[in-house]
Amino acid sequence: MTPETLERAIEALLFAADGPLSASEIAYRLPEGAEVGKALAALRARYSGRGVSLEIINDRWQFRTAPDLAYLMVEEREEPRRLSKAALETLAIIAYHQPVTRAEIESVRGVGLSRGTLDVLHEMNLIKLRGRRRTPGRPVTYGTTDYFLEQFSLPSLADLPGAAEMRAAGLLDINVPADFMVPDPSNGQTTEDPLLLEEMEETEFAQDFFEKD
Amino acid sequence: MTPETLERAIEALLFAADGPLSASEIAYRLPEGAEVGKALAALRARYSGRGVSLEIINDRWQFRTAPDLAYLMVEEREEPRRLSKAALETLAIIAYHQPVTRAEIESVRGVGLSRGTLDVLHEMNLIKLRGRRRTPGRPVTYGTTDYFLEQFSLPSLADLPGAAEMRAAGLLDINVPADFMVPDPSNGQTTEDPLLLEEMEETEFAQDFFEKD
Amino acid sequence: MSTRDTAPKGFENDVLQRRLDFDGPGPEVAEEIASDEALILDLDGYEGPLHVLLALARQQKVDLLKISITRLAEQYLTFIQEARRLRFALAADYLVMASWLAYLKSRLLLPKTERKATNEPAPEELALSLAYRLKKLEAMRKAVEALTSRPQLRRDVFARGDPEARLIIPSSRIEANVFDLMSAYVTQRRRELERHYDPTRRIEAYSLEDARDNLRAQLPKLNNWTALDEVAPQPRSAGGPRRVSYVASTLSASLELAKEGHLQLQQLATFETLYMRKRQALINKSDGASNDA
Repeated sequence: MTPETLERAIEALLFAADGPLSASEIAYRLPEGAEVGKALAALRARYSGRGVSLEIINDRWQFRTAPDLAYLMVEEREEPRRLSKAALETLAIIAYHQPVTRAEIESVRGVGLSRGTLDVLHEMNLIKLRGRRRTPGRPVTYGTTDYFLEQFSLPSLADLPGAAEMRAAGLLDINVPADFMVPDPSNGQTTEDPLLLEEMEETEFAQDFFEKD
Repeated sequence: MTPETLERAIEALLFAADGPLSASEIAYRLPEGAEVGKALAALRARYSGRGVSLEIINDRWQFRTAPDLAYLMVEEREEPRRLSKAALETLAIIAYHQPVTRAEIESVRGVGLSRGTLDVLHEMNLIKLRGRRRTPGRPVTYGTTDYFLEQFSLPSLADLPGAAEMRAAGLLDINVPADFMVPDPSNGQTTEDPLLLEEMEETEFAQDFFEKD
Repeated sequence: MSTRDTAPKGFENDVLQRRLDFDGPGPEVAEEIASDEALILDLDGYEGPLHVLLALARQQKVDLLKISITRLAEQYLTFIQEARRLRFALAADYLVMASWLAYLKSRLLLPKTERKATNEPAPEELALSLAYRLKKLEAMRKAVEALTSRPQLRRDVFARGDPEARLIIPSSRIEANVFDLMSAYVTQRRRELERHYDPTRRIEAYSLEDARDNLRAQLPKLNNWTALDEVAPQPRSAGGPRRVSYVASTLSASLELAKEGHLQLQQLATFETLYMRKRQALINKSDGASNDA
């Protein structure tokens, strides 16, 4: 397959698909040995600035309309169910701290979670049960779903806005970190690398028992 | 609206629409006076020869994948397969006790194995014949495949969770005797003979019938 | 949330606005009223004391970690007073926070030299921890803004409206994980263990007397810290007392013996293993182990 044919094929597959496709799912449909990664990158560049662009969502690829054209899409728009402030805050806490227990969520917000909040997030398929914490009482932990990443157009969990900075500033710990210091703004702590995705996953695994979903 | 913006807008509209759109339907969603016809023609030219082309069907416009790539769109769907309870339980015993004979599986399960169960696990490439036990009757033994490890994201058989992890997961309560042991399947047992190549192909089913006593 | 930043100055106004809102509750308001938090939410627009504190802290316009906690406490107490003056039923959370802040403030104002030595953490530590919580809550609010301003599917960006063929890759994936595998395994092994169980026989309990006698007999050998699990006898026959009974009775007996001064017990933390050994009164005490009875 020439690079041009490959690019065309991938373009067709992604255009026709009803959901994001991973590189391996694409490769599966194509002759063996096809350089899918390279072709995807080329395709992405080709669509940059067009009315439709190729995005990475949840480590998968998907054509989506350009965000600046949202105003045109009146007929396609589904009025998204509005989440209450409490629900949004809870969702953010879960997204940035996962896996996180209910008690930890409550401790961040300083108020009890009303019964409906987690239900609503569950119902909207934004959060899921992740596992159980290995601590007394073995509380269940929550995390976000794949759908959450799709809904908020996130390439992966590592791309949560501001997460790297928050982590560097110790703000993603549940309790005050032992070495927590009032940061000195003159020496920016931005020299720290964000956690790699696999690192995030490793720590989660150690912390959480087996994921069940 | 510049011609570029117009083209982008139409591209997005056609992409997101749930069916073909007529020129007037498109114009209706755009600022008045937009030269929709011209932009559609330009867009059509732009996509010519690509993996996706802009087609006119019954005076309506629609993006379709290029006809020569139709072969990529052939659809077969297969849900992630659910294992029956019996199959999962049998698989678990084979995983932990391998190499294990059919009679041994039945003795742990306390019920006879229906013929279908092992067939299903074979078919799904989760188990394989391992060898023959050096005991009277020389029964064949079963073990898990590499694919099994892949499915359960296990680096090796030694990574199957042992009794300590089961206890930590709350699966074992205090009434389970302290000497409850979970065999370590990564300890190669030498009490069996390898299967001959032709046996691996042939005996599978015959053996299944015989062993049931 | 920016509308509430001016509290408490605009508090009365806010309350008034809220009350007016009540007259014609939109569906959204009705939903809030239905929820458990309706009272708090509709009372003042804050969800809890921490949210109020955050709004107040922002007025100080410094890094939250450098905030003046005494000033913050002052403002919060004023806020609470004001709310009470307007006769709003305040949730207990708010009052608890108020009294805690009042206490913290008084300790912070006390010169270090005059503080009595207590087991409590230093007030500066508590203040830092409060500042950290505020900073964290603020970070999460920013995260909400950052998240909700991302292009959202079906609101700002749209995927293919008319997919041609459902491209779903044939999957040989199975719907089970290691946990399922473990549970399936244990279920069967347990069934196997219980297969010999005879429900017609009475389940015996391991008597306290027996446990005491047994422990006394073992006592001379218990020179080293030994786990309760090891001290409690194993069930001898299928029909006899169950393991759980052996453990429970041995635990009771060990408490009695400790009380009588024959045994020492220690447990490092809740749910940790319980260790016991013979009382070491005459042996040298510098062996490093704690001698808590």
